[in-house]
Formats: sequence, C-alpha cells, structure tokens
Amino acid sequence: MSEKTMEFWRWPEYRYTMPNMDWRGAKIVTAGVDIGSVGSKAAVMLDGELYAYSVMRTGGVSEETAIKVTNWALDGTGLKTENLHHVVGTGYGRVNVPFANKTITEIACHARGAHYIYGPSVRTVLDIGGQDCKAIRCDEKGKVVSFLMNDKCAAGTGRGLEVFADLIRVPIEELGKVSLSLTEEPPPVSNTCVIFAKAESLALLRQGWLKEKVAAAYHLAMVDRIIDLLTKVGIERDFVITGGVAKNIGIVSRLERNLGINPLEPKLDPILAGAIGAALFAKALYEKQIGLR
Amino acid sequence: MVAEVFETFREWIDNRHEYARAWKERAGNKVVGYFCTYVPEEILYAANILPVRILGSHEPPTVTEPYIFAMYCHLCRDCLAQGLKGRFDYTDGIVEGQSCLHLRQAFNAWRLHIPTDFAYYIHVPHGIQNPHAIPYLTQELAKFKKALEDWTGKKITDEDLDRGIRIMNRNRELMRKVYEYRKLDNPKLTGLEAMEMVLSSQMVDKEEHSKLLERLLQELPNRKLDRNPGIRLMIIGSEDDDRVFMKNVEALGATFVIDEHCTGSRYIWDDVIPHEDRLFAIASRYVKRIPCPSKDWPEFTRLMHSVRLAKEFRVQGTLVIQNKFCDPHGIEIPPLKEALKSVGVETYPLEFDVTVPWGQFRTRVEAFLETLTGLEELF
Amino acid sequence: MITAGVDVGAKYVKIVLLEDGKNVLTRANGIVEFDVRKSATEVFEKALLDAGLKHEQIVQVVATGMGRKAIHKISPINAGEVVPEVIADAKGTYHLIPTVKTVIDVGAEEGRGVKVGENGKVRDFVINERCAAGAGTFIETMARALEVRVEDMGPLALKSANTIPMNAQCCVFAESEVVTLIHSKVAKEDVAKAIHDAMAGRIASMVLRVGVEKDVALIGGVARNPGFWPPLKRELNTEIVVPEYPEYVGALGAALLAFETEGQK
Amino acid sequence: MAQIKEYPTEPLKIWNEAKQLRSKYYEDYLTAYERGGLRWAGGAWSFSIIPAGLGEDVYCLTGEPHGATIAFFKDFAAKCHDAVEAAGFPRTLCSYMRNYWGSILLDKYVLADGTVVDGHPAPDFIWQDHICCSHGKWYQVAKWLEEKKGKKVPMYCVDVSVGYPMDKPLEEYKINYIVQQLNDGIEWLEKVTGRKYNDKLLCEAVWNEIKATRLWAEICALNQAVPAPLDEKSMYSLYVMGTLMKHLPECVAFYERLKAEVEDRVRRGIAAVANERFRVITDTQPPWGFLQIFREMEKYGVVSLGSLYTYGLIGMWEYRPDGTWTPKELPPRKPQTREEALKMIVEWTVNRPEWAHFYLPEAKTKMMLSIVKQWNVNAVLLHYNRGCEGLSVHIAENRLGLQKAGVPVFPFEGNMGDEREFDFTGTLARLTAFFASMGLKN
Repeated sequence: MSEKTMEFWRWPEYRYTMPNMDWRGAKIVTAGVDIGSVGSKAAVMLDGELYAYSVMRTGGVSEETAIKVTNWALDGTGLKTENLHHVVGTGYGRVNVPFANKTITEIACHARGAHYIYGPSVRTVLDIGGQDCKAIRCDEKGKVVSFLMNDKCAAGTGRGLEVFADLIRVPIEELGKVSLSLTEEPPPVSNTCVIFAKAESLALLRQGWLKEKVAAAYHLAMVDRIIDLLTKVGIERDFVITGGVAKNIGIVSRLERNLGINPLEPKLDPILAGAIGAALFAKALYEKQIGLR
Repeated sequence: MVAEVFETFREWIDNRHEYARAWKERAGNKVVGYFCTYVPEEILYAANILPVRILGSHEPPTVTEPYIFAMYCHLCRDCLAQGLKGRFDYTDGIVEGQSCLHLRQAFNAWRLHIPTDFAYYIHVPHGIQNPHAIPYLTQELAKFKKALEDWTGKKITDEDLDRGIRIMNRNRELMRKVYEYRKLDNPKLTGLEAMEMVLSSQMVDKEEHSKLLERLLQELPNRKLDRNPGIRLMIIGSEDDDRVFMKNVEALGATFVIDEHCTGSRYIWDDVIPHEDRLFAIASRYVKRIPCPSKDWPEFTRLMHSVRLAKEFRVQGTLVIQNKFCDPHGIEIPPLKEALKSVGVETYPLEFDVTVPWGQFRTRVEAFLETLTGLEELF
Repeated sequence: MITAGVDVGAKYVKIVLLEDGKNVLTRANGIVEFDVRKSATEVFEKALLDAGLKHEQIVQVVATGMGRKAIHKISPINAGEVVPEVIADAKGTYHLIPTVKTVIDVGAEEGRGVKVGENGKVRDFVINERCAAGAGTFIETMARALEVRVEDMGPLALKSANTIPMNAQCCVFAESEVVTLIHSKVAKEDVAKAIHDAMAGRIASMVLRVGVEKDVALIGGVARNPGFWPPLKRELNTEIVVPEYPEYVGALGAALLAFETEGQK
Repeated sequence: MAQIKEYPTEPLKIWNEAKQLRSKYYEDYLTAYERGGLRWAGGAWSFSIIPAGLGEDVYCLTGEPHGATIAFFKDFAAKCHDAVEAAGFPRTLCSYMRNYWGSILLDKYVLADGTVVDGHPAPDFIWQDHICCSHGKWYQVAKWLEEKKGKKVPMYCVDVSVGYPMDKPLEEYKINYIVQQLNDGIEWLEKVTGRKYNDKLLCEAVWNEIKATRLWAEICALNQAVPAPLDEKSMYSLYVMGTLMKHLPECVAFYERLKAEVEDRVRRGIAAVANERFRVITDTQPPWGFLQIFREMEKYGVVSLGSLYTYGLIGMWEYRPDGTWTPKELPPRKPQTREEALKMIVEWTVNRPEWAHFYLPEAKTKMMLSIVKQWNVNAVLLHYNRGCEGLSVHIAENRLGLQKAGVPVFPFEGNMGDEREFDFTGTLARLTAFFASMGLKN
C-alpha cells in the first residue's frame, strides 16, 4: 500500500484462545460482547476465567459486528453461540447484540473487568474509549461508586488519535512510541478540540517541527484533558487504565509523570476490560437463573 | 379514559399552533406569546387574551445566527427561530417577564425583526428576597395593565382580574392534585405524562385544560399502570420540554416522580392569595413563587425547596439538567448536589443542547441507575 | 501576458495559469506535504509542463490559501503578492459569474462566506470560528464510521428522504450523534443525509451572518459533493450556482489579481 | 506606494503613577487588617460609594478587575479554571467569576504584578449588585465557598433591573426601588460591621464618583483628535482606576492629572501609534491574555481608539440637543444629605452607557454610531466574548445596526478570561483578511 493510501488510523484486529484450557470441562460458559463506537470486543469465559477473545473494528451495522466479533472469538474452539449459557452486551452498541440475554453499561463492565484484570485493589479506573473518556471510582468488589464521562469534545479519545495518526502518517499503534522518541517535551498544543488540535498540529508541521515533536505536543494536550476529568472524579489508589488507548505508551507514561501515580501493570490486554466485565456479569446472571445465588 | 386525557394533552402540544389559530377564530380575541413563566398570565386572562408560551422545536436554529450569538442557550435561539420561521404568525403580540439575559435577547430580537402589534417587557424584579420587590412589581404590573388596556381599547376591571386569578389558581391547583398521585409507591402517571400535562397548560386555554383535569382527577384513582416504576427519579433544571428524553429515561426502569423546573412544578406550585389590591396580590405571587435561580439570591431558597420535594416524593436519584450556557442553573449545580446529598439523594448532571445526544446520555443515565441499584445481587 | 495563481490550501495546492487575465491555460493540483514550499513547487512545475511554458514566461504570481506565506517572495515560485482566501475567492467567482453577490467556500478545514461588491471586491465576509470548523474532515471521519468511501457520501445522502435533526455546532459532538444513529440501526443513507444536513446547516448559519444576496455561488472542494447542495439550498432558500472546477476558483482569483497588479505597473 | 505619514510619539508620563495606584489597591485590601481596617468584596459596577460611608479604612476588592488581572496571568487562570471545573461547575460560566472562585478554591491571591501570595483574603462582607445573570450568583457562591472554608461572610445585593432610560428618564418608582434598597443596605452595613454610618463620607464619595466618571469621559473625548493621543491598550490600564476606586479622591486626582497630560499631547500632536492611518473601536472586554493583538494591528497602521466599553463603563455621557454625545454635565451641587446623595447616585448610575445594551440594543448601537462619527472611526471590531454574557448580550444586533449604517464591522469570537476559547492564530488570520479587504497592507 502506498504511503498516500495507507490507513494509518486503522486499529489492529486480533483474536486469541488460551492454550491448555478446554470449554468441554466447564460448568458455566459465558460471553461478554462490548460494541464500542470504534472497536468491538468479545470475551468468552469458562467458569469466570478468560478463555478466548477477539478485537475488531465496529462496522457500519453493529448487529453484524456483534455476530462477527463473537464468532471470531469462538473461532476454532468448537464453541457455537448457542453453547453460551449467558451473554451480556455492553458498550455503545449493547442493544444491538442479537443473542445477548441482558445489557449492562460499559461503566459497570469496565469497573468489574478492571477488577478481574488488575485485582481487588483497584479504586480508580480510567477508560479511554473510541469517542469518550470515563473516570470510574469503584470498591473492592469492582462495583461502581461514582463516575464521570468527558463532555462532547472527543479530545483525549481514540477517534482523536485516528485523526492525528492520519495527519502525521504514523500507524496508530505506534503513535505513543513515536511521541516519546525525543528527549525534550514541547509545550502541548493549545487546542483540546480535535479539529483545532489537528489544524494546529498541521501548522506546527509546516513550521518545520518534526512529526515526533508534534506527536508529543498532541499527546500532552490529550493527557491534560484526561487529567482534568480524573481530578473531577478524584483519584484514589490503585489507579488503572482500560480501553484501547491504555496501550499507548505516550499517554500512559505522561499520565504517570503528570499525576505522580503509576497505573498498575495489566496482566491481560486492557482493551478487553468491558467485555470481560460483561462476561462476569453474565456468569452471575446465569448462576442467579439456575438458583446458584 | 385516563389514557385519552393524556392523549389529548399530547395532541394539544403536537398541534399547538392549530389549536391557537382555532381558538382565535372561535373566541375572536387576541393571542399573546410569552417567553418566561414570570409573565403574569392572570392579567392576560383578565383582558380575555390567550397567553401561549413560546418554546422551541429542537431543530438546529440556523436562522438565528445573525441575531443571537451562539453562546446563548439553545432555548432562546430556538424560540426566536420559531418566530423567524413564522410559526407564531397568529400571535398579536409578545410579552416577556424579566428573568434571564437569554430570553431577554430572544424578546428583543423578536421585537426588532418580526412584525408584531404589541411587544412588552415587564421588569419583574430580580431582588425577590428584598422587601421592596412586591410594591415595586405592583407598580410595574399597573403599567403593564394600562398598556394592555390601551392596546385592546378595553378597561380591565377588578372583576376581570378576579376572573384571571381564578382561572390560573384553579388550573394550578388541579395540576398540583394530579402531582399528589406521583407520591404513591406506584405512581398513577409517568413523568412524561406529568410534563405533557403542564406543558399543554402553557399552550391552551386554561379553562378548557382545567375541565380535562377535573375528568382526569375523577378517574386517576382507579388507574393501574402496568409498568414497574423502578427507580424514583427527580428531574431538576433549566427550561426542559424534551419529551423524548423523559420517555427514554423512563424506559430504562425508572419513573420521574417529581420535577423542579418551569415546565413542571415550578410553574404550578404557588397560587395568588386574594387581596383587595389585585395587582398587589398578583405581584406577591410572582415575587414569592418558587424562583428561577436567576432571581434566587443571596439565599439558595430553591435548593431548600428541591430538598423538600425530594423527601416528600421519596426520590432515590436526581438528574440535573443544565441547558448549555444557562448560567443561573449551571452556577447552582454544586450547591444543589451538596444539598441533596445531605438527605441521601445522589445527583447526576447532564448538559442539554438543542438536540440531545441520547446515545451518550443513555450510557450516563443507565450507569447512574446502576449505581443506585448497585446491581447488588451480581457481586 | 501569463500570470499564475497559487492556492496553498490545508490539503491541496491548486494552481491556475492564466493568459491575459482571461484564458485559463492550465489547472494543476497536488497534496500539500509537510514541506509546503516543496509541494507547491512540484505542482507549479507540473502546471508549467502541462502548459508547455517556461518559468520566466510567468510575469507575475499571486499566492493565497493558509500556506501562502511559504512561497511569498521565496524562490523558485517567488510569489510577488499574497492575498487572503476571501479576496481571491471573490475575485475568481466574480470573473466566472459576474452576477454573483454571495460566495460560499467550503474546504477541508475552513468554511467562508463572502459578500461580493463591484468588480469582485469584498464587501463583507465571515470565516468559521472555533467550534464550527472542519466540514471536510467531518465528512471524512463520518465516511469511516459508516464504512463508505468519502466520494460516495454525497450520492448516498441523496438516496434518503428522511430528516434527522442533528446539532452540528461542533462536528465532533455531531459525530457522537452519528455513532448513536448507526447503533440505533438508522439506514446508512439517512445517517449520511443527516450528516450533510447538519454540515449544511452549520455553513448556512455562518453565511447568514453576512446575509444571502443572489446570485449565490458555492466553491471549494466540498462544492463537488452533491449531497451538500439540496440542504444548503433549503437552509438559505435560494438557488446555488456551482462553477466548473469549484476547487480552483481561489487560484483563478489569485491569477486574476496577478494580472491586475501587473496592469497597474 | 505613497510615503506614510509618521507622527511623533512618546510614552505617557503618568504611567508609573497608574501602576503604583493599582498595585497599592490590591495590597491595601490584602493588608487592611494591619491598619485595623475592613475588607469588602463586590462588583465594580456596584454602588461602591455606600461602604465608603463606613470610614476611610474600608478597602474593597472589585471582582471583575480582579478576574481580569488573573486572566492576564494565563497560567494561574488555567489553574483557577481547572479548580472550578473539578468542583463541578460548568466551563461555560462567566470567566471572571471562575477566575475569582478559582482563587478562593486554590486559596491564593494574585497581586497587580502577578505575584501569587498564599491565602485568599476573605472579605468581611459582600456588597454586590445584580446586573447580569451571574453577578448576584457569583458572590452567593463565593459566600458558599468561604463558608466551607470556615468563614461566614454576610452578603447584601442590590437589584438594579429596572431598565435603561433611552428617550425619557426612568419613572420615579423605579429610582425609588433602588434608593430604598440602598437605604436598607446602609442599615445592614451598620449591623454587620457594628460601625456608625457617616453620611458626610457618603456625600463625599458620591461627589468623587460623579467627578471621576465625568473626568474619564472628558479624557476619552480627547481621543477624537487625529492622531489619537491614546490607544485602547494603554487606556485599559487607565480606565481600570475607575473600576477599582471611582469613589476615592485619589481617583479624581489621578484623572485630573491624566486629563492635563492628554490635553498636552493633543496640543503637541503626540500620537499613540506613529503610523496611524486607520481608526477602529472595539467592543466588550478584550481577551486579556492576548493584548498583543493590538500590537499586531499597529503593523497595519491601525489604532484602536477605545470602545463603548472603555468609554462608557466608567465614563458618564449624555446627548446634547444638537445630537452630539458628550461628557455628562455635573449635577448643580454636591449632595448634602443621605437622601440627596442616594437619589443623585442612582440617577447617575442608571444612565451609565455600559448599561443600555442590557435592555436596548438600539440604544447601544446609537452610541456606537456617535463614537464612529465624532471620533472619525473607519471600522468596528466586535469581540463576541464567550466569557461575558452580560456585555455580549445583543451584540449581534449591534453588528446589524452598525452595518445598516454603513460601518464596516469585524466580529471575532473569544473569551476575556479563558484562553482556551481564544484562537489567537486563527483570529489574527481573519483580522488580516479584514484589513486586506479594507485595502490595508502591513
């Protein structure tokens, strides 16, 4: 693909099945399907343990995406959707998961998923999603205590990064690394609005700034914005980050530096938090249904 | 039966302009559009004029750009847009009772750019907590009454004023009675229905509206709503006639059991207490009524009222709506949050704009409801 | 006498070579890379090649567009004058449509409304402010969310007869409404229409600031998008003329101004 | 191109005095207790003459100028905004108000030179007016915030919402409504401060304010001269005295000396901008963090002569029978009694030009057109100020009115106190386009 037609904005898509795990022995098989505004994820769990998952871009028809992403997660496991005891849908498109038994918001699911991924010490969850950013406070059970979502501006979100990746022509998953490749931090771009931040970055590039430097300035602006949100909800340790952007080292390292708090290391892909949380709720719901609780 | 009544309210709202035109035909009297509930409709009824509240249509108000800078709330721009689009062309005049800068601007733009026979601005005092407000407003109202008389060429007698007061008091009292049924464990009406009741009362002849309310009150006791009321919510905030939002929220397993805004309880809560000086009586009502925050200083009396409502109606959670750029309401969000928290009621703020992004709001509202129920049994 | 107009826009360089202030000899364009001067030069040479001309045959060059300063009195292009877009827009449109009174120019990052006076002079203008920018970018990201090609967005919108009001004061805000629509299973063509309606509404409300006087012309890259025409006509309730090569009008205006400045010498 | 005429120019002699007065003001408030004095806070628009009757050791902190001072120091302002948003307030509120609340929340205080001292000095009482949707609420919340920090601050707020007298004076009952509130206010002040009120000091203060506000108008009138002796950027540092202490003799004395100097500049043809060739006025408060925009304008030979805001917030004006707009005549004599003083100041205040626009856009447009005519103005730059609902209200109507009269208008969006809402590069680009369309080159 030539540089001009390359889709820098496109997030990677992938699936995985845990080796040496077999659903045939499992009592309860559940799935969580997280249809986000940009990315969709499915997590399949055996008795509350993560078994298989998939991550792909949300398409123009969310029903299809829901089916696609779930089938992809089940791909090669021999499982069919009808083998799933219970399914919970979450994310923007949660109502469009045809085979879901219930929907629960991504707020609740991310808190619970973070609890699974990072352990019971988690008190503050930052989820940087496709088009919004959530700061969630939760208790030792992974239950939401309070939460805030950013206002309508998409600054500090995945979509903002897409626009930017296109602009400086760097694949989106490398943006963070690129933004850290200079020793000196520039001032952040002054605009938090995606459109204006883009225009401003373009101006900087044309003034001859290196794309690495502009990337740093853009990431700094995103981080400032995210910190505003975090301070509003109030950060209590342990602090963790979920969602696709959690893998952007340029964001994470700057958050660490500017907040003076190190987020916990994820044991699993943090983009899955919502789907995992949903699958865990599905397990609980199923147990309730069959009288186990 | 009950359903029919609420259906009629809904139709009145959806066909408000047709209604007003027909009324004008029938009664052969003037129709006046008003911007804010601080306009004393008593005096307009006394003059046999039909007051109709000017509200928006929730379409992006493109046409207002030359007249109102977009940093003012969507309500004032949307109201003006209705005028510029000629949707209120049947009104003979417009009146504003002083409240916020936003609506004042809509009034002035209307006065300057839309041909209208009568445009009147009542300087309703802001200092409602000071003792001189009532005598002052009494004189403002006398001036207003005189202006109406000169315009219609007809004297407004004390009897006329008594009639106006009677019409307004009766309508408010009946609606408050309906509100009583929202206190029940399983309310006899939804928040949407309550909103449509009050909203329609601002658009149609109050006497006709009251007749319907009396029918409603006969049958309401026997009504069984076959829906789980779910979480008992209160909605507080800026002017809010977003019926879609009400409907959507109540579909998520909740019921609005009370509200504190000017398309609801704030409009109907207080009556005019008779006094031989009728204008004094009316002035007293508008100074002492549950205030718009734009007038509520130095003490936060409205917050205390909201807390009382939350207790009376056994509210579990509150959604606080701020129309973007509505400073009077925006300024009070943290004090309000604190006041309600002190009685164990959580709040969640939402910023409304001309169109409401339900997708984003659904997640917020649903998550807020989840925190109220705690999804307890699933942990 | 041959003059050149160079419009260094947010996304593309557009160049017009003009003979005697009348005949367009050639039009050329190319993407603006980070090195603006280099990109502009490449397109300039392409244009000379097309027209079979040598650089020294170009008597005067006037530059416009957000990147214009990069070639102002800087060789090789060495533009003698630079003018803001609104002035070039007015000049170019007036040349093509002498009856024009209002010009609407919608590009990738910016929207403009220009009131045109006698001889293509600017009487008044408006350029979108902070929250109402990015018309072009908006369509692009939305095309992505809808999984359709950018160029298919307009035709797709024309297939729909439904109206979904959308607040597009801020296009990013509008975007979240779009995503909501997608998830609530609204047909793609309806969403596409809603997007164009919203964008047209935003541009219209801006143009209304300067007031709409006939004839009204629509220029700039987005003018090629047919999905944008009906809502804009509706919002402004007027007919709209789209000249041939709408994206070159600014460059043409610059070339005309180059011709005039020479004439004055 | 024709050689551009260069005028002689020189800095203002009174400059340092202005600076000192302003720093002293903020320090006096901070250190009031050291002199056994009292501190009060309230709006600059308000009847600051009333607390003056409590004694000469009563120091005030007016909120809007303080908000502007904070805005000038962008970094601190940004911290204020974050603190206010973190407290749950919307970011769309009045930016002066957010700057002020922010410094309470951060418990910091900014001096005129930008020095940030720890501890926000809480007032002993709040004396405010309610001119816009925010003014009364502003201090109601300030009171609420102070109380959370453990200090109960009593508050009195005057309602002035009686309208503006365009063609005929306001009815007696409207004037009385305000006068009565001021009378009550005086009793209230005695109660909360435990001090005996001094009517003589009141009369002095009223007379000072009336003289100061007429003097400022006379100074602004001198800017009709070509070349203009003052440019708006410097005027900001001069009119501010009126927003801080218009009731004090120091203010009167300062304006007398300033008037003398400006008269002298006019006599000698001293210009504010050497290459003056295009005269503009602006409107509403500027984006305080970006005053360099005026320097950019000078590159085009553009001088801003001021605005209805700089002329009419502090300056008092009136229309003559011949239709000219001139500094308002002083009342026949200094007030002798409380009643006389209150009535005089109320009538004086409701006639303030920077009050008209709240009610009657056409009244403001009329005054702006008078300025355009009498000051030989070529164009008007309207700041659509997202930071101030109060002064931006009806501004679009003013634009229409000016254009109808054939005046070129350039509107630009910004925010007086929140830099996130002012796009300097973008605005400059548009401004450049405007000047170019006016045939100006830099």
